[in-house]
Amino acid sequence: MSDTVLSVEAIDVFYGASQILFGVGLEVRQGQTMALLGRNGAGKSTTMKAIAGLAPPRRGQVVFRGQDVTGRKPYVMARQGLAYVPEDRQVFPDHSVQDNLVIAAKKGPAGQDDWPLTRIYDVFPLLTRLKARVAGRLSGGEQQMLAIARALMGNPVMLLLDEPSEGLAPIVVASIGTLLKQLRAIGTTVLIAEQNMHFCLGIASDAVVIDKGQIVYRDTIAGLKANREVRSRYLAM
Amino acid sequence: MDLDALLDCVTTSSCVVTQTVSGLIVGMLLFLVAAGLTLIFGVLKIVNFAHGTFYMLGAYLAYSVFVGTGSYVLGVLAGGAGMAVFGVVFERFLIRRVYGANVLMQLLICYAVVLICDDLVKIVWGPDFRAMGMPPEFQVPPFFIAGGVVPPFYLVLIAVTLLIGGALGLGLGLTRVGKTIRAAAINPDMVSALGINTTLLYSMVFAVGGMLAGLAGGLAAPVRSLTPGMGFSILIESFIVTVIGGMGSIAGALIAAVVLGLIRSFGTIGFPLFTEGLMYIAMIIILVVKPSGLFGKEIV
Amino acid sequence: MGRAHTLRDIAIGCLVVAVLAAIPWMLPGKAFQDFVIRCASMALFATSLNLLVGYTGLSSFGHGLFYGLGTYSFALLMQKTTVSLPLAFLLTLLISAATAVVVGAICIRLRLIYFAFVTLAMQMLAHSVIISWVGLTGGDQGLQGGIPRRVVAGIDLGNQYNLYVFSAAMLVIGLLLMRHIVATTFGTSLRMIRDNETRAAFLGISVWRVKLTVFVLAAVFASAGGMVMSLFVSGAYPELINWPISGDAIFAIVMGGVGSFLGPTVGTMILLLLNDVVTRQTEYYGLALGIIILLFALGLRRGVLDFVTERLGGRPAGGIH
Amino acid sequence: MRDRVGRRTVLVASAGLLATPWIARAQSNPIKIGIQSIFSGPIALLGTSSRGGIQPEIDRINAAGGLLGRQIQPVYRDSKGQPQEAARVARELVNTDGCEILLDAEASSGAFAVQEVVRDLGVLCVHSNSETSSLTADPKLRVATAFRSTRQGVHDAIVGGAHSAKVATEKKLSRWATCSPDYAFGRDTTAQFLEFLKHFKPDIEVVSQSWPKLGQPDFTEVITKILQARPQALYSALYAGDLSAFINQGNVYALFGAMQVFVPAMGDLPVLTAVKNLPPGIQSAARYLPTFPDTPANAAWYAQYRKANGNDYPTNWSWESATAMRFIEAAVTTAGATDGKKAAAALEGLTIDSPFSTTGKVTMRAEDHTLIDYAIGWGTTVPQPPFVTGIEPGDWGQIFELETEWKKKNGYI
Amino acid sequence: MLQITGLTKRFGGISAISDVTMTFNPGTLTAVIGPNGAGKSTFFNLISGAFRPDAGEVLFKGENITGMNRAAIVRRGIGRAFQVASFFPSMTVAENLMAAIAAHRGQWADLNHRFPRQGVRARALEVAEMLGLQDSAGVLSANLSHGDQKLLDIAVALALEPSMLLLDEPTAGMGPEERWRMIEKVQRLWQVQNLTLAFIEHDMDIVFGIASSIRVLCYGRVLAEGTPAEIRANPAVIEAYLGTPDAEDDL
Repeated sequence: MSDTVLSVEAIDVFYGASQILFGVGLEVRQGQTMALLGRNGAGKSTTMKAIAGLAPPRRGQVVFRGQDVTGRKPYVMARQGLAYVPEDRQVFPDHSVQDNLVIAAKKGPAGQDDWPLTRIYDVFPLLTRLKARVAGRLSGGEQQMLAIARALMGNPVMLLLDEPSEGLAPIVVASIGTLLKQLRAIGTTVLIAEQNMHFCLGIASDAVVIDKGQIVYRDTIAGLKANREVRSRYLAM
Repeated sequence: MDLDALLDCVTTSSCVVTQTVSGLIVGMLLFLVAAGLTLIFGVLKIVNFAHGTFYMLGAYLAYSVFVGTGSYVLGVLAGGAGMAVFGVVFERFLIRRVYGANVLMQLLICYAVVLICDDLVKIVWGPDFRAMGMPPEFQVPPFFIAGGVVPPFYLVLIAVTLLIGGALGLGLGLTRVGKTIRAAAINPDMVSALGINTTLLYSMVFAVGGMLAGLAGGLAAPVRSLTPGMGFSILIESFIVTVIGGMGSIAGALIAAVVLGLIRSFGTIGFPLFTEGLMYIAMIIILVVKPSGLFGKEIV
Repeated sequence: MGRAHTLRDIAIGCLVVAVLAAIPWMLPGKAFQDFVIRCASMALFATSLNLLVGYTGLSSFGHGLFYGLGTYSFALLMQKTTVSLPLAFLLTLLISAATAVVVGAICIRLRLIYFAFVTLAMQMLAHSVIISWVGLTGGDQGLQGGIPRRVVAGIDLGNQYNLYVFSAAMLVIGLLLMRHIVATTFGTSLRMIRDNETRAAFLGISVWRVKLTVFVLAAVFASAGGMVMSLFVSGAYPELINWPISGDAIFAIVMGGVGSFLGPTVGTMILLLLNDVVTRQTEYYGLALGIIILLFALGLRRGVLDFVTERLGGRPAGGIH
Repeated sequence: MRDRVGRRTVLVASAGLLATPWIARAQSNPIKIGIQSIFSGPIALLGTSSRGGIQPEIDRINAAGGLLGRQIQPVYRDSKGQPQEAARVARELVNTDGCEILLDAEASSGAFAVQEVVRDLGVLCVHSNSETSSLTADPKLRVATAFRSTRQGVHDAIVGGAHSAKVATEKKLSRWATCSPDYAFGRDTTAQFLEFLKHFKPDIEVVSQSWPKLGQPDFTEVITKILQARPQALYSALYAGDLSAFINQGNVYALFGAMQVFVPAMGDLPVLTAVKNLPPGIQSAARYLPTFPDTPANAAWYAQYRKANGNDYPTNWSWESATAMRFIEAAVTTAGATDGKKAAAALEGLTIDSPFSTTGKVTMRAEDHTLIDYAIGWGTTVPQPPFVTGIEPGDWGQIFELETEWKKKNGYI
Repeated sequence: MLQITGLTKRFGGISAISDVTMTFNPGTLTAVIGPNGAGKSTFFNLISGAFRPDAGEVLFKGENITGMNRAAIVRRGIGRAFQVASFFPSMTVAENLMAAIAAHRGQWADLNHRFPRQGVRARALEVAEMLGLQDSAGVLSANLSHGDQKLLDIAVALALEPSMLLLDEPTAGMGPEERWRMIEKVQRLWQVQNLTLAFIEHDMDIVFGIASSIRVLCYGRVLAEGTPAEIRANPAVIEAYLGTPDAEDDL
C-alpha cells in the first residue's frame, strides 16, 4: 500500500536469552492513529522500542516509509522521521523546559519545518508558562506534555507514544487526550501503546491487541469496543 | 610549619596580592586541564588517565610551532587544535573499545598510551628538556599593585584561561551542542532517540577535552620546562582538583583548581615541607565525607 | 573431598619448591635465581591484589601501599631494632594488618571509582610521608646500608641461593594460603559480593565485614611480598611504595588473568620477562611495553590464563567484563 | 577441574618461558663491561650523555688493541632511575651477561643500591655519577672494590662556600634565601653549602627556605615567596629542566635583578644552551665547560665528544663517565687482570692524565676510593657563549683541610 | 504469620507507601496486585529490610522486625526473590545454592574449611530438585534461560529455609508458555513446602488462577483485600484498576 508509513513484519525480540515478542506485525497508514493495546507486560513497550531502534529484532522486518530500517540505530530512525516518546517520558531533568525542546529541534526528513518553537508554544500553552522551569520539577502530566512537544520539535513523520496516560491523574489524562485529538485532527500519524482502552477511544481509529508477546486481535477501535469477549480476556477481566 | 610567616603574609597587602596572583595562575592552568578531564568523565564515565599526555603533547606542539613561526599565539592554537585531533583519534581507536569496561581496563589502555607518547616525544624532540622561552612581546617588567608583584604575562594568561573557561561554561550552558552534551551525560539513549548521533558527540567531547589540555600545555610552555613525562604531575593535580570539585562538574573544577592554587601559594609559606601531603589529605577527606565532591553527582 | 584437594595442593607446592631448589644445580646462572626471587615478591603482591580485584570486585589503585609498607617496616625493624628475622617478619605482618584495618575501614565504604581513588590517595599520602620523614626512612634515597642479621636457624639469607629457596618457599606458602582462602566458604562469600552484593546481603552475609577482612588479608600477603623484595634489594626504596608499583600489579593481574587463581603469577612472570627482555633490547622501553599492553588489552581482551582456560573449554572468567 | 587445567598450563608455559634466557654463558674472549645508567624518563639525557663520554674511550682502547689484548665489549642497561631496578640490573650484568667490571653511571639513589650488590659480588665497580659524599666517605657504606670517579658534594660545597662568601663580602650580601628540590640531594647540598658559607662568612642570615618538589611544573608560588622575603642573595640547588623552568618563571618576576643568585648546577652546557633569556650575573659552578680548564686537552676532548655524539653537548656526567673508563683502563692494565681484588688494589691511589683537571692529572684517593684534583671552580654567567666567565678555580689544599674536618664531625674518621 | 500495621515510606516527601495495614496468614498464597507505581516493590522492600520504614510496624511470627537489616530479617525466615532475577552469575546453579546454604548456616566468614562443607551439596541438590533445576546443577547460571534464572532466584531464596517467601513478579519478562510453567512450579512449591507465599503479579489470569487471597495496592495505599471472588466484585478495584466493562458508555 502506498500510504503505509510503518509496517512491522513478524518481528521476534529477545532480551538476552528470553524471547519477548513472537512474530509481532502491524501496519500504520499515513494520518492514521493506531492503538497498540495490552496489559502490563504484554509486550507493548518492547514493540515500541523495537520500532524506535532501541531493541533490535532478531527476526522480522521494520519498514518505515518504504525503507527497511530493521536494526538501525535510534538516531537514524529519528532522522528518518520517527519520534519516540518513551513510557517514562525521560525528559532531561536538569534542563529547563525550553532547553529540552531546543535540544530536540531538527528539520523533518524532507526538510520540512512544521513545528517551530513558536508553534509548539501555541499548541502547548502550558509549556509557555513553564519554559524556564527545570524539567525535573514538573508534574507527571507536565512532563508528558513536554515529552510529546519535544518529539514534535523534530518534525516527525510519525509519533510513537508509549503509555502516555500511565500514572497520571484522570484530569491530566483528559487534557493529554485532548491534545492527541488535536494532533489527529491535523493529520499526524501516531502509534500509541496503551493499557487503558478508554483513553484511546476518542483518539485512535484502529487498534491491535497484544498479549504475551503476540498480536491477538486487530480491528477498528469501534469493533474492539463492541467485542466484549476480547476486551475482558486481554484488556480487563 | 611556619605559621608566623603565614600570618605575616596574610596581613601584608603586598604578600596577599603577590601570592594570590601566583595562586591564581597555578590554579587557572590546572583548571584548563582538569576541566577536560572532568568533562570527559561527566559525559562518558571514562577516567582519562592519559590526560596529562594531552597536556604534554600540546606543549611540545606549541613549542615546535613557536620555534618554526615565532608566533606564540599560533603555537598555542596549534597545541589546542592538535590535541583536539589527537583526542578524537584516541577516542575513536582506543577508548571506544572500552566504554563500560572495568576501570582497570581503561586504566591499562591509558597507561599504555602514556608510555608510548612519552617515548615518542623522546624520539621526536629528544630526551633532554626543552624551553620555549618568553615570547618577545611579553618580555616586559612586572608592575606592582598595592606593593604586590604582578607580571603582565600572567595577567594575560589568567584572562585567557578565564575566557576559555567562560566560553566553555557558556558553551555548555547556552549553546545547543552544549545542552545536548549535558543531556547525553544523563541519558544518552534518549538523546540518540531524538536524532542525535551520540557516537559523534562522544568524539566531540574528547576533542574538547583534548583541546583544553593542549591549550593549557601551549599557554604554559613559555614558563615551564618541556620534558617527556611532564604530564604526570599535572595529571595527579588535576585528579585532585576533579575529585574535590566533583567528578563531572566544570564549575567544581574551577573552584577546586583556584582553591588548590591558593593552598599551594599560601601553603608554601605556612607549610613548606608538606604542601603535597595536605592535598592528598584534602582529597581523602572529601572522598570519605562526600564521595561525589563539592559539586558532583554520585554515580552508582 | 575438601581435604584431598588441600593435600593435593600442598603436594604440588612442595614439588614446585623442590624442583626450583634443584634447578640451580643444573643451571648455575644466578640470573634465574634473581628472576625467581623478584617473581616471588611480585606474584605474592599481585595475587593478593587479585583477592580484591578478581575475587571481590574491589578495584584498588593503592594496594602498593601495603607492599611498600612491608618493605619499609621489615627493613626498619631489621636495621633499627635487635629483633630476630622471623619476629621482624611477624611484626611486619601485624603492622600491615593494623594499617589495613584503619585504611580499609575508611576506604571500603566507597564504591567503584571512588574506592579506586581513595586507595590511590592513601598510597600517595603514605609515599609523601615516607619521602618527608627523612630521619626514619632516608627520604627519597631510601633505607641504605643493607639489611643485617639475615641468618635464620643457621641459614644465611644473604646468600643468593638460600634467599632464592626462601623466596620460592614464601611464594608457594603464600599461594597455598591464598588458594585456601578463596576455596573456603569465606572465599565463596567474596565471589558472591563481587557478583551480586545485594543478593549476598539478603542471604545474611555481613558485606562490610567480609570486605574489610579480605582487605586486611590482601594487605598481609602484599606486605609479605614486600618483605621478600626488601631482602632482595637489602633495603627499602620509595619507588616500592610509589603509585607505579600498584600499576605494575594491576598490569600483572590484567595481563595474566583475573579469573584464574594463578593468573596474577603468570602475569607477573610475563611482566618481569618483558621488563628484562625489552630493557635489554631498547631504551624505548615504554614504547615497546605500551604497544604490547595495547595488543593485549584490545586483542585478547582478557588475561593470558583466562584466555587459555576459555580455549580449553573452561568457564568464562568472572572478573573484568 | 578448572584449576587443574590452569596449573598444568602454567607449569608447561613457565618451563618453556623461563629456560631460554638463562642458559649460563661461558666467559668469552672480550672483556665485558657492564654500564648501567638512566636511559629513560625525564632525565634520560644524563644517561645518554654518560654513554657519550664512555663509548669514545672504549673505541679508542679497542682501536689500540684492547685491554690485556682483549677487546672491550660494553653492555649498556637502563635502570630507569629506580634503585631496585639498578640493583637487579647490576646483578644481571655480572651474573647473566658475564660482565667482569661494572661502570655504574647511576644517579645517587641507584648508586647506593649498586654499591650493596657490588659488596656481594666483589667485582670492580666505578661509580661515575653519584656525588653524594657518604657513598665513599662513610666507612660503613664503603666497599673494597667500589670507587667513585666524580666530583663530590662536600668538595663542591667547600668551593661554593668559599667563592660565595667572597662575593657576599664584596657585595655585602647578608640576607640569604634558598630554593632547592625537596629530596636528599637538594637538602644535603643546601645544608652543606650553608655550613661552609657560614664557615667563611659567619654573619649571614637565612631568611627564607623553599623546597619545591622534583619535576614540579610550576615554581611561581615559590618565586613569589622568595620575593616576599626580600633576600639579598639566593642559593638554589635546582638543576636541568627544573632549573630552566625556575629561570623562565623567575624572569617573569624579574627575580634575577632583585638579588644575587648562586646556582651550582647552572654551568652545564645543555642547561646553558636550552635556557632562553639567560640572565647575566648568576654565580655558578663549572659542571663541565669546554673553557674550564682552559687547556688544549679539554678543548680537544670537547670537540671530539661533539663529533662522536651527533653534535650534542657533553654534560658533567660525560666527563665523569669518561674518567671512570680511563681509570678502569689504567687499573686493569696495571693489575694485569680484571679480577676485582687485584684491579681494586691497582686502582687505589692511582693517578692518571686527564683533560678535566687544572693540573692535567687526577687521582683516585686510596683512603676513601674517591676522585680528587679534578677541575672545580665558580664563575659568572653571561647570556651568550662561553656563558660562564671569570671562573675561579678552587683551592685543593683548602678543600682537603675542610673535608677532613667535615669527616671528623660526621664520625667518618 | 506477618502482621503489618500503619507502614509508611516516603521518598523525598512523596509517600511511596502510606499507612498500609495488612496481614498474611500462615499457609496462604497471596497475590499483591496494583497498577504500575502503586508501591508493590517498595512494600516488599520494606518487609524484607532493604528499606527502613518511616513509620509503622512489621510483626513476623509475633516478633517486631521493623527496621532490622536485611540479614537479620532473612535469618528470621523471610526469603525473597527479585523482579530482575538476582543470583551469582559466575557460579553454577549448584554453587549458587551451596553458597546460599552456607551463608544461611553462618559459614560465610569461615576461613578454616573448604567450600562446600559437609552436607551443603546434598541440601543444594535437594533445593534444586524442588524447582526442577536438578538437571542444570552443573550449568553456569549466567548461561541459563531467563525462566530458569528466575527459578534459580527463587531457589536461592528457598535455600534459606524460609517460612515465608516474597516473590516480586516471578513471571516478569517471560513468554506465555514459560509463564505457566513457572507458576505451576511456584504453586507446587507452595503446596509441598507448606510455605506462606506472597507474590506480585500483573498477569490477571495467573492471579485469579492460583492466588488464595489477593491484596490490591493503589498509590501506596491498600485498596482492597480478600479472596479472588471478593476482589473481582469489589467496585473500588474495578474502577481504579481492573476497569469497568461498561465504562466506555460513560466516555
